[in-house]
Amino acid sequence: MSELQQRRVAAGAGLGLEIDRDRPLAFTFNGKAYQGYAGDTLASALLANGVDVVNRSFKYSRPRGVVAAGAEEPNAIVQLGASEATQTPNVRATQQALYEGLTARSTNGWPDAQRDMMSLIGKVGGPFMPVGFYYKTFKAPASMWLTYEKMIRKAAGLGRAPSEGDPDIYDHVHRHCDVLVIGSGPTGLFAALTAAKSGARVILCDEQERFGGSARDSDETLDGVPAPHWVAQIVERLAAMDNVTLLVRTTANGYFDHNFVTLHERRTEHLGDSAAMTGGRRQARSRLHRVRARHVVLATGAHERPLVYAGNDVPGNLLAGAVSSWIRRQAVRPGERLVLSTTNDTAYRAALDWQAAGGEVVAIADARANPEGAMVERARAAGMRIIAGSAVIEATTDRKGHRVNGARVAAVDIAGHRIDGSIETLVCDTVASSGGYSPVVHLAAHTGVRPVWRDDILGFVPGQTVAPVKGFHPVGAAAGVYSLGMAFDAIAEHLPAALAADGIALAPSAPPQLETLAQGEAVGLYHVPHDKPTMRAPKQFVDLQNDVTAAAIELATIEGFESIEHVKRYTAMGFGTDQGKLGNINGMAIAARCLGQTIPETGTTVFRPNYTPVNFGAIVGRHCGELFDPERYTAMHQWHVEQGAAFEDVGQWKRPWYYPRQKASGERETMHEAVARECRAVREQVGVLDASTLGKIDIQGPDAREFLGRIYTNGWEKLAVGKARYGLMCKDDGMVMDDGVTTCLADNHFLMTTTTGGAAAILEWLEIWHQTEWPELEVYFTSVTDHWATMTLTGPEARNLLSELTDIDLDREAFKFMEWREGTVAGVPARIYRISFTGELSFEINVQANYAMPVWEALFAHGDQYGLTPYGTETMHVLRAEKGFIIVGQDTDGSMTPEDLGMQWCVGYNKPYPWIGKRALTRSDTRREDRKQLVGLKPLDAEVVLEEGAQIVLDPKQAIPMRMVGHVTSSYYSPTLDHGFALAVVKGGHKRLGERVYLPMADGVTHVAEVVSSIFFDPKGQRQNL
Amino acid sequence: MQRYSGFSLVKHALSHHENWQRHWRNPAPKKEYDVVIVGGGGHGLATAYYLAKEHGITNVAVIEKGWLGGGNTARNTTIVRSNYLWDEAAALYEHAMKLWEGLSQDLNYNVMFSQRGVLNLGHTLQDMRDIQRRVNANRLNGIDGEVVTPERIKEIEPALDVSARARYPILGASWQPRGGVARHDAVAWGFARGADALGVDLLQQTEVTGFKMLDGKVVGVHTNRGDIGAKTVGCVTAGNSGTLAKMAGFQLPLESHPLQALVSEPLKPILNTVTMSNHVHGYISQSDKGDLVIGAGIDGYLGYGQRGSFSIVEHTLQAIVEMFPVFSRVRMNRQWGGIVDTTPDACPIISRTPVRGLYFNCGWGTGGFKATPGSGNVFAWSLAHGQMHPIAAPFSIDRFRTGALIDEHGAAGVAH
Amino acid sequence: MFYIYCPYCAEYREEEEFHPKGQAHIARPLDPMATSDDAWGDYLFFRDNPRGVHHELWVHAVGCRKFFNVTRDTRTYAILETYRIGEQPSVTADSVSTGSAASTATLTGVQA
Amino acid sequence: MTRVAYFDPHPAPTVPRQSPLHHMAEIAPTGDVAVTLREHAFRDHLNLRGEPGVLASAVESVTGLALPLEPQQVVFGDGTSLQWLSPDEWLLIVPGGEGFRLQRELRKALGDAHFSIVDVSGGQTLLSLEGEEAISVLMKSTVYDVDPRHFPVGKGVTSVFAKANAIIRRVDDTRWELVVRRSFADYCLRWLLDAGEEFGIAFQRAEHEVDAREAAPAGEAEMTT
Ligand SMILES: Cc1cc2nc3c(=O)[nH]c(=O)nc-3n(C[C@H](O)[C@H](O)[C@H](O)COP(=O)(O)OP(=O)(O)OC[C@H]3O[C@@H](n4cnc5c(N)ncnc54)[C@H](O)[C@@H]3O)c2cc1C
Ligand SMILES: NC(=O)c1ccc[n+]([C@@H]2O[C@H](COP(=O)([O-])OP(=O)(O)OC[C@H]3O[C@@H](n4cnc5c(N)ncnc54)[C@H](O)[C@@H]3O)[C@@H](O)[C@H]2O)c1
Ligand SMILES: Cc1cc2nc3c(=O)[nH]c(=O)nc-3n(C[C@H](O)[C@H](O)[C@H](O)COP(=O)(O)O)c2cc1C
Ligand SMILES: [Zn+2]
Repeated sequence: MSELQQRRVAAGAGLGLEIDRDRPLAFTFNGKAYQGYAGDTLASALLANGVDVVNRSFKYSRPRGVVAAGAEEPNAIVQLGASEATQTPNVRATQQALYEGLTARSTNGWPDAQRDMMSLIGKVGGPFMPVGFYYKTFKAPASMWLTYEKMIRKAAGLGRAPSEGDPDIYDHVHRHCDVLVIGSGPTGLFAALTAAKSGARVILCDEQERFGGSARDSDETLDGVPAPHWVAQIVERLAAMDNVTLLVRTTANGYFDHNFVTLHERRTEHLGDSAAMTGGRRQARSRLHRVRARHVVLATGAHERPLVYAGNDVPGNLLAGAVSSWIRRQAVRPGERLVLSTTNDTAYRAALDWQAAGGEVVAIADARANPEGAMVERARAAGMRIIAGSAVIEATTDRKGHRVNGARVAAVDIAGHRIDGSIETLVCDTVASSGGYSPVVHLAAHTGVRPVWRDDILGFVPGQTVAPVKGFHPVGAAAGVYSLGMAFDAIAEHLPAALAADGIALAPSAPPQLETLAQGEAVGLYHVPHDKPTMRAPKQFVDLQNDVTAAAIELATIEGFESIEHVKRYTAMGFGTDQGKLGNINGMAIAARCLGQTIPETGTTVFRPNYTPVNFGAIVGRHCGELFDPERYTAMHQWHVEQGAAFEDVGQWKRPWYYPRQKASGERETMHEAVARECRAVREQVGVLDASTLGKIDIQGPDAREFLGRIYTNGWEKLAVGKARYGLMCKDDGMVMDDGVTTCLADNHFLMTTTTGGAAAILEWLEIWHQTEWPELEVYFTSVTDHWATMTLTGPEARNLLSELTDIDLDREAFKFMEWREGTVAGVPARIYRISFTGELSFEINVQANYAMPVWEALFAHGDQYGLTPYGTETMHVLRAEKGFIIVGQDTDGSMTPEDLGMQWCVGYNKPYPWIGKRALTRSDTRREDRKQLVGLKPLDAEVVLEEGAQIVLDPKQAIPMRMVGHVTSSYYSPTLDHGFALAVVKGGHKRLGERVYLPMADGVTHVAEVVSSIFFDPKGQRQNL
Repeated sequence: MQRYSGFSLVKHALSHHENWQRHWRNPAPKKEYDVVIVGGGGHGLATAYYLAKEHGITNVAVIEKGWLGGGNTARNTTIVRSNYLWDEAAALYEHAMKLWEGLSQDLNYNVMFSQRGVLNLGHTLQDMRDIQRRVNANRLNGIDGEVVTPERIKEIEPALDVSARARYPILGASWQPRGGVARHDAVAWGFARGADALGVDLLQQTEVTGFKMLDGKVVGVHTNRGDIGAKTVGCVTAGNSGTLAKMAGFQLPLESHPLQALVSEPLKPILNTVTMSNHVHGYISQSDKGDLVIGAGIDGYLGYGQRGSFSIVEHTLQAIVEMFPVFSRVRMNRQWGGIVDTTPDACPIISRTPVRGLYFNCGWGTGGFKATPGSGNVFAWSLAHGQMHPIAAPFSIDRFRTGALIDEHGAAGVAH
Repeated sequence: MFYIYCPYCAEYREEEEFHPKGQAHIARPLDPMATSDDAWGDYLFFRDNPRGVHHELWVHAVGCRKFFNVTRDTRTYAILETYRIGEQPSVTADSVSTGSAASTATLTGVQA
Repeated sequence: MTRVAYFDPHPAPTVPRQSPLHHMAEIAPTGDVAVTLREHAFRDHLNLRGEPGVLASAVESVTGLALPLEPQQVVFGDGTSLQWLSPDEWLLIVPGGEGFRLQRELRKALGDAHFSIVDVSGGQTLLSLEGEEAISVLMKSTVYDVDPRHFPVGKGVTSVFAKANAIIRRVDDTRWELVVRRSFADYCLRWLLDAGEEFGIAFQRAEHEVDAREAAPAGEAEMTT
């Protein structure tokens, strides 16, 4: 098949430094089989095979081919993947290494990019689709927009998402280093070596397949050896140092505050569709390195700027530097006859390489009146025709627009933005252009630093860093230093001093020796004039990916979009997956000219992360699937699982929700059935709840009691040792934030319980008040949530069951309600609290969590005769609601005061210290009589269980919008009362007892309920005192 | 004003689009205006538009320190919905929703208001209680919406993983069909063009640096382009409101925080609707261009840098991939940040201030884009009448002193 | 992504270990009941929210669990110093604008 | 006056117990294993709080370990360790069964001073991570800088561990310890096994731990003042 690689230069010419002709690789593109070599990128392999049309453009559906050789590529965006699960949208063919079996497709074009039907629309409709046309049309009738929109959406987009889950994994590594060097061109390598010699921790990364940057294919000699050899030597030295981490195929994508940089390392994308297993172990397809660096050396080089001329998007229009790269790296000469259009010396290399690779150089159009310099001389010596003071003003094409077939060259008057004199048409199949270089300042800009224009280099360089960006060092082309010798000197001189100031002592490094070529001065040309005015000329593309033309930019300015940010947003320039790496500066220059401003006056748009797009999975890393979020387990968790419990997520905890049993019929109980059974068991016999998730805070110190008095709304002065008390906590705005029982273990020792969800926040709440407001109070807080396993044994038989297992005297007089005792249960030392959230006789057994299971199992071993039944959170909710006990966060929502909840009994109005929340209770709004207050609701129809969240009205007949007076917060069916019942908040509810309220529901039914006390069961609280 | 239509496009195509008019003028500031609006975001521009259109007050300037619509208006995830919990908020956002529904026609500018529906997912029992509470309240307030099951969610948004595999499986959602997205820039430009056509001066690159006062009343503003007189001043400066209030000598109950968003590369249509999850914390829709537009969280610290922490982006994408595992191979293109002005109760401030003649409209925090036409409409009414519009009245600064907050934190879910 | 010097752990730690807790140095009125509604509202809700130098409270939540103060520029996010509870800042908006102090800060947390 | 209530939570050795990771299957060290993870459950963990001036001498006399006063310092003794957690907080880990006696002695030595000692043995567990790739596994798990240049032997920190927290400390050149909370232990272990997969990771459960209680007779459960 290799005869198909018609554009591969034969071996022997010394070209193709990076390919291995002995390792052919088969791949398919748009279903057709091709071959390339190891060392190819997908782009170079496509070019080698003469594939001109790789894609269709976004708006006009024009044929497009590869233009660049790196991250800046706007056109050759492909859909990768041999299977559905490995479909990867929008891969830049220029950054995708070729591998055996690679399968790629164009992202646009129907039926394919070669024969695209949409292009008709582009051709016919193009004139009616100026920039911003959709704002001006599709408005009428309003109802039609969704239909128009569907059409627009179908035509838009690039690749597609897979419809199956990703078979690959991604991971993260957290790194810290003294010096992070981004970019491994000659300057990056030298900087890394300089820093590494000090022993400092150095990371060197480069986004490309190999280290070396421009030195990979440079014909310079460094330290006496050809540049590629020099690269190999330096890399070898660095690799031997254990203080250096080398990361190839690794892109620095985001530069965040205080020198935090994200690097994305592609570990297997050059090897296959999906990461293979190694020795039966999964490997991450890519890895995110989260780097905290003390110093960052930005050695990211510069991107070549294409020239903007008519027809500059047709396949065969290439970047000059890319042409050189393909010829030298992969021995691919992407055409036969070349016309080069340039503004500078460096681009001449493309013509020289073209000729060396056996191609014909038709002419070099140089925009400078008097090109001179070593490269120019070489071209002259090689017999090339140089047309000074001119440029390619238009690339002409074959009828289908699939390939350049000529170049119209004219003398250009740059200042006057017009052509001078006659136009010559040259026959060629390739136009390479270079309009100069743009330093890769993107990362510097991420930190908020604005790039600064430099007239001498005709480009933006990183601006002066502001305070948080310390230790930031742009070097080489990224800093606008295009002479390599000067770049080396600058590094040798400044880097050691900068690091030394931070305690990293460096021995001076001699800059590499090299021979410098005399360079002629470049000129600034961004938009090549045409013989027709911009608006009438054939399209001159600025942003190839988003089909933004020079005319679009001009029109935007005509329409009053004067800020460059407006121009960007109106035209979509720089919005693409390439973020305008090629086009932005040209676009800004065009806008500047249209507005009669300079480029620095016009300024740049903002560069933002990512430098190049990163797949979501790579950013997510292993925080997905079962590792998405921790599941917190209690010590009895496995038991619950074995019992077939259904679980409820409460915060990160998994709590048993209910325990469905197998019925006689063989079916599993429904939740309703299980809960009814569990409720009856508790009310009639005994149940047990795993309550271990409740927050528990150990409080010690002589001022513990005083502290509690300030934090809780109620009083703690008189709570005796051995006794427990319920407490409410408010924020200082008077709204209830948490509740729980706190026990006086000893004079200086309390155990606070909090809600499950509130545990961490409450501990922090205690600490913040202690540390910032009352540091003089002698008290310490320690979380013991996980230390204690808690089992709530509750129901009339609780005492009888427990007495079989404990040495504690459970007699009702010896161990009263709201007291605690210490002893053993099933031989395990335990603390037992006689507190009740069900209203039944209850014992809360606490043991060290490692011993929880023997106790839990002992309860069941003895529990049968008492009907011991495990119950979950749902039953717990029903039982507590029957008693009118609130759940903070369910019956409250951050807008309820203790008084709203009818809990004045829990407010110490006369406590001496103005406790947290007290002041707010006297504000005018908290004193309103018609505040929403907690009440009970009894549906008139006993069968009805009101919907939680149902809204309450007083007049069911009123028209919408109705006046709502409250809502249902908790609602259940009570098997004990044989009745539905609810807790609700109702405006002025405490004074409405006995009134009827209405709940109009979505299904059209209006429920009627009576406002009642929130305590439905055992109002005197006798059962818990049994 | 030049009318836009399909016909005008054809006509201009014949003259190679060389004759389109400006969207708005670039006038020199006058000495004095009846009303000066500080802040040329969506809300400020809408205020000016409605002042001119509905109240005939056309001697108005909008003073913008940067470019029109360049603040949070340029940075938001464009979610529009009106299913807020509390009556006061619901009235305000529903007022806006009604205006959205005719906005493209009213402005003769296609703001691409796409009523593709909004899902707010519930992952816990408490989420579902909150959703039911909100949807019931919405219904009785005349706002569309229903509670939907996971099966129905799957029909609405097939790419979403509603299976029990998830760490926090989806238990249900609220669904507001009239919700959706709009093209944020077009909203600013449409209002700007409309206001300009009615005579409003839009002064860009003009920064208000202080207020001119006389006897406790505002009489104008200082700017970097000189002083400009004004009988009434309305400040609509979002994240910078605190700074402006300080210039006027008072504090606001506001904190300005970084809020981030991000977009993927453009994809072929894959999402039908807007999906938001408060619990796993992420929200997502797909723009007409094809990129997935994803809202990230808010940073807890103050920040005027228009950027935030990377860990927020990580958490957001974790949530997105948890909800949509098929997006693992989709790539993130760009992230950015805005400065959101948050209030203690997650509701805006539309209010008089201690300075007579000086009004503030701010505190929209993470969710004010959806209110743009409604906010401008009631604020214009208030400036025109010298008293607060009934819908705006509950949103006065005073509520932070009386304690009468309208707490949308509690049950409204993510505020976008 | 801040790199924050904890004045108690005496080293720089990653932002993920910390939680911001709002403006620093807001003392609770000593006699709340004698505080007017307006003043109480101010204490609860009204903050400086400066564009520039800000003193804020942070907690080393995943670390030593201590609260401490950070002086930070809210425009650039530069941390100018960190200092313990009970201490006063040496860098303030005034000292920064007059160009004094910052370099003479002797507190433990001055960022190197 | 009873100032503080505390007791010996350990029953007789005959009572079975379960470590937080009892349900996780062991992974035998087969193939080229570069990391070995072990659970060292059932040790006694005491959380000490107080001013250094209050605690230092008492702690040293009772435990034989000098109270580490430098931030991030851990001292290791024979089966014991004492780690700085905060300027007024330390973690003392001792063989299972010794915690109660030590607490009693410490309380006696500290007398009326203001301090706090809390038994947290049931609430957390100790894991060790050993082998040449132990650092690599940690680098995948914590934002803290675990490079030997920054994390010498004898250092210990509390930091972020995946989406949980952990105490991380370095015992010797290749051995690290993690203290994780009981309810997060399952998650942390799953995370570690996942992070270690590429290197080869083995996991040994707590059963292999020697029980100090078997050596010494069990103290009675005793209520103390
Ligand atoms: C990332 C992100 C996502 C969001 N997502 C949503 C969403 O999905 N749905 C939703 O409803 N809302 C969302 N919001 C919130 C929404 O963007 C804002 O509430 C809304 O855009 C505010 O509009 P505005 O006109 O008040 O403010 P802005 O658009 O910020 O305008 C304020 C203007 O005031 C100018 N200004 C400031 N100071 C001065 C001065 N001194 N002189 C002159 N001019 C000044 C600014 O330059 C700015 O242009 C989001 C916000 C962000 C940041
Ligand atoms: N004469 C001129 O006009 C001119 C213009 C430009 C460059 N040059 C020459 O080019 C050379 C520049 O050397 P250099 O070392 O500064 O740059 P370089 O171009 O050689 O190397 C830059 C490297 O950084 C990598 N990179 C860029 N962004 C990255 C990111 N975000 N993450 C990871 N890697 C990234 C690139 O892939 C490349 O490998 C010099 O020889 C210079 O003379 C000359
Ligand atoms: C809804 C929406 C969609 C966006 N889509 C894209 C996009 O597809 N490509 C892109 O580069 N930026 C996109 N952006 C981001 C903008 O480029 C820009 O980052 C944002 O408006 C903030 O401005 P700034 O980055 O200039 O500060 C989008 C922004 C919004 C609000
Ligand atoms: Zn600390």
